[in-house]
Amino acid sequence: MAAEAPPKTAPANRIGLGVKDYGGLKSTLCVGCGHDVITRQITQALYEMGVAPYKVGKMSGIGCSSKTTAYFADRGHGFNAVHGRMPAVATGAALANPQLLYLGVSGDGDTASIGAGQFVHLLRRNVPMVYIVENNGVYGLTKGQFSATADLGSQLKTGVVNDLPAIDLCAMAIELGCGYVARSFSGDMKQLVALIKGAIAHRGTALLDVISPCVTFNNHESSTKSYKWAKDHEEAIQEIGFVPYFEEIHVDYDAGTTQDVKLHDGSHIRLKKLRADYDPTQKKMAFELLREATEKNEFLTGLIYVEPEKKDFLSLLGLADEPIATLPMERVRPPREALAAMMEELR
Amino acid sequence: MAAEAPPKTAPANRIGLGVKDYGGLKSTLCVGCGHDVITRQITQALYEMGVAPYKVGKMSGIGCSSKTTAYFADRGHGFNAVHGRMPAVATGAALANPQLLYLGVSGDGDTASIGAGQFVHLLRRNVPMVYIVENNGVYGLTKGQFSATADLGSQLKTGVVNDLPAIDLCAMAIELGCGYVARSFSGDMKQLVALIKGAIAHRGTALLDVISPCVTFNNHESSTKSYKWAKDHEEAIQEIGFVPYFEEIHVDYDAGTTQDVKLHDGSHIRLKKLRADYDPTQKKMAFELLREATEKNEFLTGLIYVEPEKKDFLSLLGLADEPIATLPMERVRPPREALAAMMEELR
Amino acid sequence: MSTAVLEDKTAAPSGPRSVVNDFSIHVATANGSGSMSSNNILMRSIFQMGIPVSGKNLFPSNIQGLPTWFTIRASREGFIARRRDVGVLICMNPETAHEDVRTVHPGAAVVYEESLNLKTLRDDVTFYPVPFQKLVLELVHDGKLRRLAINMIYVGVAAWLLDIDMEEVRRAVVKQFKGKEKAVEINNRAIQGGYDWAAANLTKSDPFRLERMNATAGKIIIDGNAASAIGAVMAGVGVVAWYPITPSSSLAESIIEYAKKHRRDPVTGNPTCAIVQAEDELAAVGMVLGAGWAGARSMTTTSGPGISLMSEFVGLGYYAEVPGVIVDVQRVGPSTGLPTRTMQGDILSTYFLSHGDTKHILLLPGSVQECYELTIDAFDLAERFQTPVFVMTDLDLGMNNWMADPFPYPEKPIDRGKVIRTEEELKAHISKFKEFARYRDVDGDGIPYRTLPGQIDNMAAAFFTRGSGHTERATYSERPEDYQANMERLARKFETARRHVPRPVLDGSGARVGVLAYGSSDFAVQEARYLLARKGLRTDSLRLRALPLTPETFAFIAAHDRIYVLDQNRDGQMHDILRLEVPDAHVARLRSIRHYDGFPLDAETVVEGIEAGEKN
Amino acid sequence: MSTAVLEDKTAAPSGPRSVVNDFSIHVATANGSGSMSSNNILMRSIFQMGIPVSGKNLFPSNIQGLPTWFTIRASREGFIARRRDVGVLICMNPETAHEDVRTVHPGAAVVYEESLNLKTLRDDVTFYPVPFQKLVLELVHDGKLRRLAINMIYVGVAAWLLDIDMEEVRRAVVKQFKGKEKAVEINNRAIQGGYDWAAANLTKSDPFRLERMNATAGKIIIDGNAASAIGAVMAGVGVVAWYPITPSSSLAESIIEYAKKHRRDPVTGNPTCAIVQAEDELAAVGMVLGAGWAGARSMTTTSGPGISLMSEFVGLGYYAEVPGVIVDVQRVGPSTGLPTRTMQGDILSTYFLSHGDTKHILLLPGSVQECYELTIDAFDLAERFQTPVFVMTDLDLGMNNWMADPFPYPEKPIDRGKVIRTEEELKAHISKFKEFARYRDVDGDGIPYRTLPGQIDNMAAAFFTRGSGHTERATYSERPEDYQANMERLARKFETARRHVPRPVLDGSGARVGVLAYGSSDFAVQEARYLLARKGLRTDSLRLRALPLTPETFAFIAAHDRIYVLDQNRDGQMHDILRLEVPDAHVARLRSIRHYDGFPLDAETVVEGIEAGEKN
Ligand SMILES: Cc1ncc(C[n+]2csc(CCOP(=O)(O)OP(=O)(O)O)c2C)c(N)n1
Ligand SMILES: Cc1ncc(C[n+]2csc(CCOP(=O)(O)OP(=O)(O)O)c2C)c(N)n1
Ligand code: SF4
Ligand code: SF4
Ligand SMILES: [Mg+2]
Ligand SMILES: [Mg+2]
Repeated sequence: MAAEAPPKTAPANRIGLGVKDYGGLKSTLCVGCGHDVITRQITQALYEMGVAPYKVGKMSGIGCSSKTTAYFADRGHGFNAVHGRMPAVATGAALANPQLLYLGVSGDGDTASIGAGQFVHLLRRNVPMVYIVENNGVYGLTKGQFSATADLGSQLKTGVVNDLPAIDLCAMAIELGCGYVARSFSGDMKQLVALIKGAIAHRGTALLDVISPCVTFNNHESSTKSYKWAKDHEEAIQEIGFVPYFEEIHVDYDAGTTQDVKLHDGSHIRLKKLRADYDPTQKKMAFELLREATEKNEFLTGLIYVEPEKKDFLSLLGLADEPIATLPMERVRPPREALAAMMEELR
Repeated sequence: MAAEAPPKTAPANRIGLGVKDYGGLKSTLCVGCGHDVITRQITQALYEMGVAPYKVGKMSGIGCSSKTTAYFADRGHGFNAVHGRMPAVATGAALANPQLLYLGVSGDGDTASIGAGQFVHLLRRNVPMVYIVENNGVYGLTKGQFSATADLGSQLKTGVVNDLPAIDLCAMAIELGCGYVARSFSGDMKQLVALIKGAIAHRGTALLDVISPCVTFNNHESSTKSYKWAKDHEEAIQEIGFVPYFEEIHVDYDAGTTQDVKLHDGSHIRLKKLRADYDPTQKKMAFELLREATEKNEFLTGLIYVEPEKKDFLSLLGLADEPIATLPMERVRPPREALAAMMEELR
Repeated sequence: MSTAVLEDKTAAPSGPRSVVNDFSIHVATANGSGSMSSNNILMRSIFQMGIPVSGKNLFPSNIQGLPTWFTIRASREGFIARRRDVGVLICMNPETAHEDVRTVHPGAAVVYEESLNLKTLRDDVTFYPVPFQKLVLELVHDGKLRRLAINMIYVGVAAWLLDIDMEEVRRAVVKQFKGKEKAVEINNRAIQGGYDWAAANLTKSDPFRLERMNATAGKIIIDGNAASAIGAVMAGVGVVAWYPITPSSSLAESIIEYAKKHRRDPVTGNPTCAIVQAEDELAAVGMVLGAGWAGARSMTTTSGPGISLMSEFVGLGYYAEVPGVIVDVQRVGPSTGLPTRTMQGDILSTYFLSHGDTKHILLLPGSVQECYELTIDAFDLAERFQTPVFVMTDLDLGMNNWMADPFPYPEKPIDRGKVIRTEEELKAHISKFKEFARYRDVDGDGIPYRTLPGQIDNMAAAFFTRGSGHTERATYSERPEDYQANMERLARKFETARRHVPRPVLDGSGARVGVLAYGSSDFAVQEARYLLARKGLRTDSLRLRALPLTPETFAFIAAHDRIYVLDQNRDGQMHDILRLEVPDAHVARLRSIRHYDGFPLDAETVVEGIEAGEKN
Repeated sequence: MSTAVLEDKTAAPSGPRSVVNDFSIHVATANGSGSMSSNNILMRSIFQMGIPVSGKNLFPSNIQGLPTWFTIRASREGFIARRRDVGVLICMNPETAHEDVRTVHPGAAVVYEESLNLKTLRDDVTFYPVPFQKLVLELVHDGKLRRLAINMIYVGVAAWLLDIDMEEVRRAVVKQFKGKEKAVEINNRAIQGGYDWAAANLTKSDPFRLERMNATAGKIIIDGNAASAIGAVMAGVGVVAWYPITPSSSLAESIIEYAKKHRRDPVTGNPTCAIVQAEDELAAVGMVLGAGWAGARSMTTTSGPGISLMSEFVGLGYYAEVPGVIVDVQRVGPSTGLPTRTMQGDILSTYFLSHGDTKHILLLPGSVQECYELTIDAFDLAERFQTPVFVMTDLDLGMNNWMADPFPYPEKPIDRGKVIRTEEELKAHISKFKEFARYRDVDGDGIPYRTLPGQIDNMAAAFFTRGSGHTERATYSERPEDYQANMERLARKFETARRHVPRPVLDGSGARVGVLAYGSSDFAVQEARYLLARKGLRTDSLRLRALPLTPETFAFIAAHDRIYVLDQNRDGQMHDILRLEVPDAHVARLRSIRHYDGFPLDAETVVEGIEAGEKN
């Protein structure tokens, strides 16, 4: 079951499963940890999208956040990699079997500190996966040291002040060509579920940078990653609706105030603009938005950039959808003539 | 002596040294390698700035480019680190002795591929050093495979096409808060010397992304990092003049067309605008410029972003300028009373 | 005393006969429930009564809610290793209560929250049900404080049950809360409440009691990480680059604390130690080498996974001859393993760390005092031998509480090794040796001289540091003679180290059987030897304090028929290293005893291992 | 024959007595001068004459301009190891000409560019000055082509000097330039020009000649990296992740070439092998494990520095039990070392790679054919034992040209190990063993069963892969019993591997002296045994092909009084591993012979080492 058992009454989804069927082990995180809230939204999104749980590949690194892949979809296989190296493991898995939905959960330390290098190259390759960063600005599991996403000037309980600028994972992702970049807050469940569903519908790396307060080490007054701070400062740039491909679309929206984006699997994401004419398909606007947000120290959430048509790594490699992992010997071992030909060349 | 001995006639600089005194061993690179040209510009810049050669700390990683630190300023110590890890070594050295000028030379593979993680964190910390990337889009020393700065669609001699987007080191640097970001071309000696001098005058990380053709593996027709391509496409955004702090300033320039930037050591960099009202002190413009250049596949060179006042890592740590490395025992070993006090607390 | 209690196991239930100052108290709680302060207060109170104690925290790799155990051992004889049998069990965690009670030894006393109803579980232990939940409601009015205060109540109950002097308890409370009035008052009330309730409602019927003695006067209580930190601070470390990892994080964090206070320049008031949290372990060790090259005393702290990540850089340090100190607070591997359990699992892979022919100097502290002393030595050795030096501690030493004498002030002046610092020194060197060649063995000990960047304005002083092949003059070379000569010199340098690393500690009286151990195994080994002696088996012991092995070790092996080598790992890693280096004729004398379940080594395991070996 | 020439060393200068098909040709040029094609043509011509040959390229770690040597050995007896003494020296590089001539053995023939004026250097060799510069101007009109063509001229000169059949030379040229008309024509002209000039102007006065024989019919010439690549392709590798590093890059690049042609799905035409250039070695091995976990046959190729960087991930593979193949084409370490020189320097550190208790399966190819075969085996073993398996080759094997019989088609079907692939298999497993527990040893061989992600829609099939402590059911655990039981199973699994890894190759006839070698040392060892035999010392030999050691090896050691262990490293790494594992009683029989100057091992070194050992 998920950290908190979802309502038993939940109806069956399109493949006849209830939300419970997407649950996992009981969480061992601190009571109130933002990560557990995100786990529930992931569970909900998988359920609503009707993903076959056994087709989910749950990837993570090391950290409290990385533990959470054990807390949902326990009909799917999971892989806790080593610290900061989830991207490589996920890439290898995707090459071996493109048919799984790779859902990665990492932390800000796991991604932005030790993992920065692999993060950069995962994005550059556009490996098909959902990549959720549960961002609390600290290393939870090692008891609260600052991570590379800690905001300039924010303070630890101990009074230590962070004097280095935060790495903006969304800005980095866009710079590196990521085709689905969103920021959210574990407290904003409605938005988060919609964004995760959109990420599942996208083909290529979908990055979600989700502020997820660490109640034990970074939820105090002087923190800029606390529930209070996030609640007080969150400003959604859109109201996000999601229409999955398997539901017919109602075209009852005002194109002036709402933007409709068709995603790779045919689903649509509906963005009711809260910021006058912000268009997440415009890279220029996205960069601008993030830069200003940093300068003004704003906490903006929503779908920041989307490029649904971008080719993913597997298509660039010309790989088929049939998994290499399970091809029988006859299809992978060249015939005698082939070896003979190779030998002939060497005579 | 430097790769090609500079004219014996060169006059003495302000500390009475000739350009020869800034030379190094004979280069073992391929004849015509762009890196050797850059070596000469570095030599020239050190000479013109009148840097004491023995105060230069020459840092590098592994690669043809990284070898070049042996080819200049051989009165200074040099450190070839392991592949991709120059930033950490330079950071440690800077902490131990802030009084050296750390001049780092790396390659695009060394920096953007294996080194991406350390590069990110060096920039984030703003470690005081000159960081020159000799960017040829390939791994020269391992015989010409693509690096992560190879342009989308560019081709190897073998016909292999690069289908991944190039990492824009300048854009990354600005995103990560670097206070001196420039792009140049080994063929544009005048501009390059001026930019290196500016980098020496800057306090903090100064990044120079210098296109430096690999004549052996990446100088063919279909290459986008060849001499020909670079020559044909280079478009300088400014004409760059440099007035060192030790020469009095002539104020005879037109503020409309020329921008004067005062650097940390009191030197001035004079930017004669070739792009109507491009202002490198405006982050917004810098991002915009680079994004457009990528989209339009333009090759723009010059000082792209500068923020002279930015605090460097050592001042953030509150370190003094006196090297920790050479403090005598009396100043680093606490007295008996100190140990006694520590013990008392533990009783 | 120990054996008596070992006997108890069979004689259940134990009668009124009393066991004084020689048993352990086992407190079962949940992680993050704040029981740490209560346990410290309990331990300190006993310590202040003059009774030798040790405290071990058995905690999970999570932050809150999972089971945690804290064991306080009181030992009249001064044995502070873990012991298997529990005298007094305090059950505060419903999740584990049943198993805790089931696994406790016969004759034990069990204090528990009465609502748990454990009485029925067995009849060979003494039960003391206590209504902690009820009591805390009465004693603490502020609801928010109750979760913590409830743990103070068991301190009071234990105090009554074991005759702990309440005066000492109150002193311990003040120390624990650094005199914070309100905290002191609230917690004292809770403790007193527990004490009074127990006095009024319980009847003592177990044998365990504590009596004042005088064996702890002047001693300190400290964990090994703090001790190493003090060592580093006293050694004059100049650059610390680290990346957080259990169980080493508290070492770096202690340095931060101590450096703030004690590492300001007496002349300028500036910090004389730069401390950086790196982005990962590759960066941390890279910074250490950069700083060492530039002339600073530099160090990093890590654990197994970090050691693996540092492997490439360590090879550079070995081959380019750059000093640096790496403290490995070992935890259970392989891979992520058990981050909060202890093991000596990195010995072999660290000794040979990195590709190519490499061997490294390892220091092996066996106590908190040695965590302090050998950390200081590590800096001297790193600069003397111009190479990375490893200090191999473990979670048991590093994170648990140990009693020790106050650390002595380092009388030996800092040794910065063969560094040519000035123009004059350079001239002198050149006139003596014709020239300065960075990698030439002019002294015959394999150790060359070095200069530091930016110190001497003289062409002859400059050289190039690289991990690729080089000549004596530090110029690039692929010549076979140059390569081989340099590698042979490095081997010679390592031989020189045998004469400079800390000597082993011997306890010999000409027995035929030797016990060879290292690191945190020593406490259990010494207790085991005591127990074996009482059973009539005399043993000598040698405790290694460093690799490479020194002559004393070969002599010890030559002098004994059978040598039992204690390893806290599966593969007998130190046993293997000995096997590689002892003379052929002595190989058969080595016998390996391995303990590797993640718990600290205990005397019984050693006794059983040696007795089994002696049987055949 | 060999010994004859060994004698030559003393009998200088050698008279008219001729040395046929048993000498080596040493060509000194500059890197990047395009001499590679000339040298290949020279070697192939001799090969086509039916004479056993081998070609070794001694090149610098740079791209252009530094000295390079290419040695072609012709050996009637079929010995293809490096030999120290040079028969014919061709001096094309002014930079090294003097030293090249100085170091050549007495009696040698020296061809050189006449303007270099080497004649005066010594009088115990035969000089053949040739006006290469002049000739190239006459022979090649296109200036751009001259730099390369000049190297063809020495092919012609050598052809005349050594009686090489010009027909064969012309065939070799066609093969070299894949029939490209223009190139073939130009180069033939240059070669013929050199030949004609020599015929007209030189008089043969050295003993070295080549005569047609019939020992190479049907054979191929290939380097070990290409051989491993073919092995991988034939093994059905599905995912290759690599990072360029000398001397391993050409292995991955050969896979790319071969896969393009031979790894398209016969059914769909799609590629059945995904090849990715990773950003570094940590990523490369991470991708390998990810792919192995997902069920693909995956591999990476690297050298020493990469192995060090992979260390943490390899520990994860060992402990979480994920298959993957890692080929280490060893070069000279430590650190960057000598990237273009050969060594067996990573054996010990790879055997114990990563922190904690770990031991790995290492395969040790001793020829290009075994590079092919053992690479195939590596995939079977990796999946059978669910662990990273290393193929340890070296630069000499990997990048040099070796003669071999065509590789046999792999008759053994692919072994994918204990994988439960379908709902049915799962049901069967459960009915047989009650449940599917990922890490339970149900067969008693220490090897558990696994399922693959996304294959079976059944709760019972799913499990969690992690590097932290786990139960048999793959759930998280910190319990000491769980940890210890799992580690003991892993040790058991490793014992099982002893019975499945490739067996050593024995050549025994009951001699008292044994020679134990592995990898590229074999050629020199076999030649040395031949030489020793002619000097009256009979030896048996065993060539290891894998670690862990198998029973045959222990038997071999038991059957010989003295065993000489050949290591191409400073520390005698394989000798040490043997010392750890052989019975106590046999330890004293092991003697270590080490060669570690970066050059391939030669027979004389082995002879000298054994003779020295036998003296005392
Ligand atoms: C190589 C390595 N270094 C260090 C550690 C220790 N470690 C475990 S989790 C962690 C950081 C976790 O921070 P984050 O990714 O932000 O996750 P959070 O706990 O905050 O959710 C660290 C440093 C490790 N497991 N492996
Ligand atoms: C850990 C490690 N991996 C791989 C290598 C092999 N290697 C040496 S240089 C190099 C790339 C050099 O490319 P770049 O940095 O662009 O320098 P360039 O030669 O192009 O100037 C590589 C992969 C190495 N030395 N170390
Ligand atoms: S420590 Fe912080 S991040 Fe970790 S579980 Fe607790 S609240 Fe969550
Ligand atoms: S290979 Fe390329 S980068 Fe290297 S030296 Fe030659 S030209 Fe320069
Ligand atoms: Mg975090
Ligand atoms: Mg490059």
